[in-house]
Amino acid sequence: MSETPNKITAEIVAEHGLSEEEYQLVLEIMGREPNITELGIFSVMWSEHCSYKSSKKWLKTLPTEAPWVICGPGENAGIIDIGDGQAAIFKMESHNHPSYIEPYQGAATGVGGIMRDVFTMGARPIANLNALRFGRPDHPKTRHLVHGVVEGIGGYGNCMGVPTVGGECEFDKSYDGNILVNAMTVGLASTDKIFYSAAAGIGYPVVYVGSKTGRDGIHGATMASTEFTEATEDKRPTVQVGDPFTEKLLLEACLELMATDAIVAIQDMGAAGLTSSSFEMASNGGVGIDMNLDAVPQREENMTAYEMMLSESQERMLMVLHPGKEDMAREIFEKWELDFAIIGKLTEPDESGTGHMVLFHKGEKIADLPIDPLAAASPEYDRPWVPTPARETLKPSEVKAPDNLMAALKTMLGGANGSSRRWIWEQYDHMVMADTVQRPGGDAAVVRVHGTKKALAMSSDVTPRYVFADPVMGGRQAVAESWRNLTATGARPLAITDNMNFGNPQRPEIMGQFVGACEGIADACIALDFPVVSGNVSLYNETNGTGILPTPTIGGVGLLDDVSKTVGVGFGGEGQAIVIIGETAGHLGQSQYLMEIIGRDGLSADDGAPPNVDLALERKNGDFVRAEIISGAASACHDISSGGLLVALAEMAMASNMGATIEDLSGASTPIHAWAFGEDQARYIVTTSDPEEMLERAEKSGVYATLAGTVEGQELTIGTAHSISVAELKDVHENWMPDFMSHPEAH
Amino acid sequence: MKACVIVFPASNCDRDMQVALERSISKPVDMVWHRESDLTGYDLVVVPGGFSYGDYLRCGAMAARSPIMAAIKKHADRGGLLLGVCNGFQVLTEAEILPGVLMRNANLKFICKDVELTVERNDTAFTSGYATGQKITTPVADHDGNYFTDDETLKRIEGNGQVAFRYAENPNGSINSIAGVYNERGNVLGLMPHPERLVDSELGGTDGTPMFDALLNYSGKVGA
Amino acid sequence: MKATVHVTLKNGVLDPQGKAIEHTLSGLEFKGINEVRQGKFIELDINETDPAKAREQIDAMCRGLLANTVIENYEIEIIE
Amino acid sequence: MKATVHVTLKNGVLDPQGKAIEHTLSGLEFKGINEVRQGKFIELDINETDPAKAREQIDAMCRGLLANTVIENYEIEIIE
Ligand SMILES: Nc1ncnc2c1ncn2[C@@H]1O[C@H](COP(=O)(O)OP(=O)(O)O)[C@@H](O)[C@H]1O
Ligand SMILES: [Mg+2]
Repeated sequence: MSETPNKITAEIVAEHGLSEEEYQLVLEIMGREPNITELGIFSVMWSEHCSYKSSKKWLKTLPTEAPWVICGPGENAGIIDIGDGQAAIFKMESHNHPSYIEPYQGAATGVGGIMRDVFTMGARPIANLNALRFGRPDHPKTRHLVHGVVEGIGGYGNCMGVPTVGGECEFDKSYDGNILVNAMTVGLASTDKIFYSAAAGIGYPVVYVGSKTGRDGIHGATMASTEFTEATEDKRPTVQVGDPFTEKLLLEACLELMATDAIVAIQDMGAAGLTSSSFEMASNGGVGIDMNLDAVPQREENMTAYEMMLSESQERMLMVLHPGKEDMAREIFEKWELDFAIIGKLTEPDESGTGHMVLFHKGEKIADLPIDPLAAASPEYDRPWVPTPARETLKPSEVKAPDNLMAALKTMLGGANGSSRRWIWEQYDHMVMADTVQRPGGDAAVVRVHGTKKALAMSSDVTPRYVFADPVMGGRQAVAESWRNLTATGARPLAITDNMNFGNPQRPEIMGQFVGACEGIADACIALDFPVVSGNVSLYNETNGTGILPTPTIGGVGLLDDVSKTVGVGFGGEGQAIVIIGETAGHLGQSQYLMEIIGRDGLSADDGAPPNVDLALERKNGDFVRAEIISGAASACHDISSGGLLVALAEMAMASNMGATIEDLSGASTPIHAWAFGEDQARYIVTTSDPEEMLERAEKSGVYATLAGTVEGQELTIGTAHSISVAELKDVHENWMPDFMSHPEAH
Repeated sequence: MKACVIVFPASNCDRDMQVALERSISKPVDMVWHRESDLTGYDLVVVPGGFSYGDYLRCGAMAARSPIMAAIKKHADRGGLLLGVCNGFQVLTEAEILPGVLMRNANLKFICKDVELTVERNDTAFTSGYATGQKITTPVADHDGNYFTDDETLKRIEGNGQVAFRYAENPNGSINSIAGVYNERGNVLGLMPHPERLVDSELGGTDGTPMFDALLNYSGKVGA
Repeated sequence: MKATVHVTLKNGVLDPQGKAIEHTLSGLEFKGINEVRQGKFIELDINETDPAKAREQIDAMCRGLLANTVIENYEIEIIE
Repeated sequence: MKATVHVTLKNGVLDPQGKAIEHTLSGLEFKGINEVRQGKFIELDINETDPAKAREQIDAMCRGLLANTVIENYEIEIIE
């Protein structure tokens, strides 16, 4: 083998993030010392990002099956059957670190990457969501990061013409040095036109399409690689710049080609670009690939094999075509003004049964790697972990009541975490494609399945402070809240994608959070028939030894058979009755009230345990509510989550510009602030014009339901003593974010 | 009435427009690729919204230099109906078929929300379904919707009655709150808001429908 | 042959980006800023080696695409 | 005192705008174009009259707002 300019030293191995044991394994697999290109390939294939080495063991415990699941985790995205020969394909992915370094491009390329994951499988993306977590509002970088991230997400999604219909955004000091940007895409495909990554057909052409390859994002390995390039100019940034215009063309070109029968396999080039896409296709198909790097479309001069294999240039795809279809395919890509190059062919496995990745560059064979051993031997760790110590439940009597109930409500609705996110979603085109039936602002977005009366509901949820206090319960709660948000629109929840954002897994207490969250998620998925079909893990989210709050973001998708049945969160109409489904005990541990009004940070044990999640109760109450919506009995619905009953009521009032008179149902064991702000789970508020009948049906179903009041006037009134105008609430609710963001910001 | 929608690389409201037109016309509306050069036979040509050429350089600038533009100009010159929405409006101004330019929104942000428009006149092919002075709701969704002209042009278009719609509350800094303009002859309309997004009560309103109904039932002289 | 083109807004044309920069800079405690205008700066590398011809070509590109002469001025500089 | 700032993408950073312009120019029958890169050009008018101090101030503005130093380079020119 030629082109091994440097001896592989211990430094170079370390720079590539491989441990000594891992390097020993490399030597065993290769039967010789690897050259630098080969080492680079091992390093990215075995990176945490590509190999899931710390998380694999636990991800395997998540339930992934249901009769409607067509494809669970393992492919680019998960697939569920939504009837009539149609499938929903979706996934969530993080771009945390790049977004911190360069918020606009980091977030933009995150959105671009997740959309490629979805359209690689044959789906047209029909909706995007984004779950964002920033540091405390007064941290000097926060504003700049919010600005850049939101603009980047909008910049990419808007140009693609895919509506961004929902998400979350929270501020907490644990994210000061490590923000979270999780992007989710939901796509629509025909069940008989789904594309997978397994390569097949010895001799079949391997084709590269999309943008040219540059030296973008050649990560930590950059330093090592600079030794091999002539380029000694300014140190190359590792930030990739997204080109949504090219991605839009790539989307259209791919879908056009997918409508023919030319494609055998297809895989987008995401993290670790050409390396991971080619290895994945080959290893899933049990074949080898001979690849000619000279044929790779290149944006820069004198690129080395190492650089080409590790580049993370965006907007590229790799495909295996049926022989003879090359010209037809080329024509399509040229029509869309994209690069198209045949860069290799599939080869037979060797005698031992493994395919080989053989790379040629400038007429020489410069790398030869056995594919299966590399993939099979990819490390899997059983990292030590300790369970998070259990916390005592905080009694309502241990939490101070506010001086003024409505003033407390106003503070919560007008605070960093309780205020409206309109400032964000108005920068996203959330209506393009003209199928957005429920826009951002409610519980879940509802997007019609084009040309049908069906619709998909989607939402992203997690309450990190709960997960921190009790990872198992917090994991359950995230799934339950997602399920509730879908239910509240009338949709039948079908499946989730998860994005596990955690700190350093080498610390046992962080690993314990991860293990606990997986357990909780699994419990909830089983109890709610709500399997995991795709997901992503992002570890090492920490700065200076402090991890972020554990944040397993759950992206849920549900189905409405008849979109005309959906309801929103705005009160159904003047004079209608307000019914609370589920029991209010007044749980204040880890509540928003405790954080915002009492000023606790949730980090110490005496902030209490998070609310208990009774999954059987969730299911019973949710099924009841959904039936009431679908039958037309419920005219509006909102689940009760952060902030409790009073916040939920206020949100319904603000969404409809209608007031309400609510009976004070607090009591000795549930004082009014616990009743108003407690975060007991499995609860919803609905409005109806026939409360007696609804209560009767509830009783028959064994569902706890209470007639709580009436929609009327312009004020939100509780009992006789507490009242505030809806306009006043709306004013603080709508203004926090625009005010906050209007201050000038520097990088 | 025969209608078509032009498709540029990265047009993205093309399908929405087609759906809205077909809803009113009840017959198929063609999609025409920007490399085509002939639009004879069409009564109505629509340049849809989107991000043609990524909105790079200036919004609509590169699309305005596409092969199809000569045919579009010809169509307008012979009196054919021409509608440009959002990016389509930007393309038509860049091509100098309509006066003025669309600059960055004054707050430099993409703005997506429902806005209220006032219909300035209802004696055109586009607006006969509305009343003059009527307020209608239509979403805007753009980054560069800030309409601008020099004083002289402004005087001229105001004097000629070329202003088609005005924002009730100016969202983006447009001069005189202008949301849409006609050419002098009145057969070409460009506007930033998206009437095609509100033609279905399931999506929150139908204030766009009268425009498409009026267009597609238009019996005045079209073309030559 | 390398060349650059500066595209600037004509006098009297509102410049929202410049205005916004000015506003933000002032907010960031940069005092004494009278005006900020933002323009575009385009670097071209073309095959033509004759400076006069190159200028001619680039002028055509400016009129044809790079500048919107309704609101923008442009200035060409041939570098080498 | 007047000054200009040129903000350009660092070497090797993808320039989608430049690429699209190049592509369109080629489509408009301008042949022989090797590369187009697009940058920003900012004209400032500030009160400071001492050139050295002005440069210092503008440098701070560049780092703080005008340029994104992760992917962009900037160059300051003091005019008068
Ligand atoms: N980053 C965002 N992008 C788009 N929509 C968002 C974003 N953050 C919040 N939203 C929207 O704001 C509304 C309220 O969000 P949230 O309080 O998280 O809802 P819930 O408590 O019901 O889960 C939802 O409709 C959500 O989709
Ligand atoms: Mg909710």
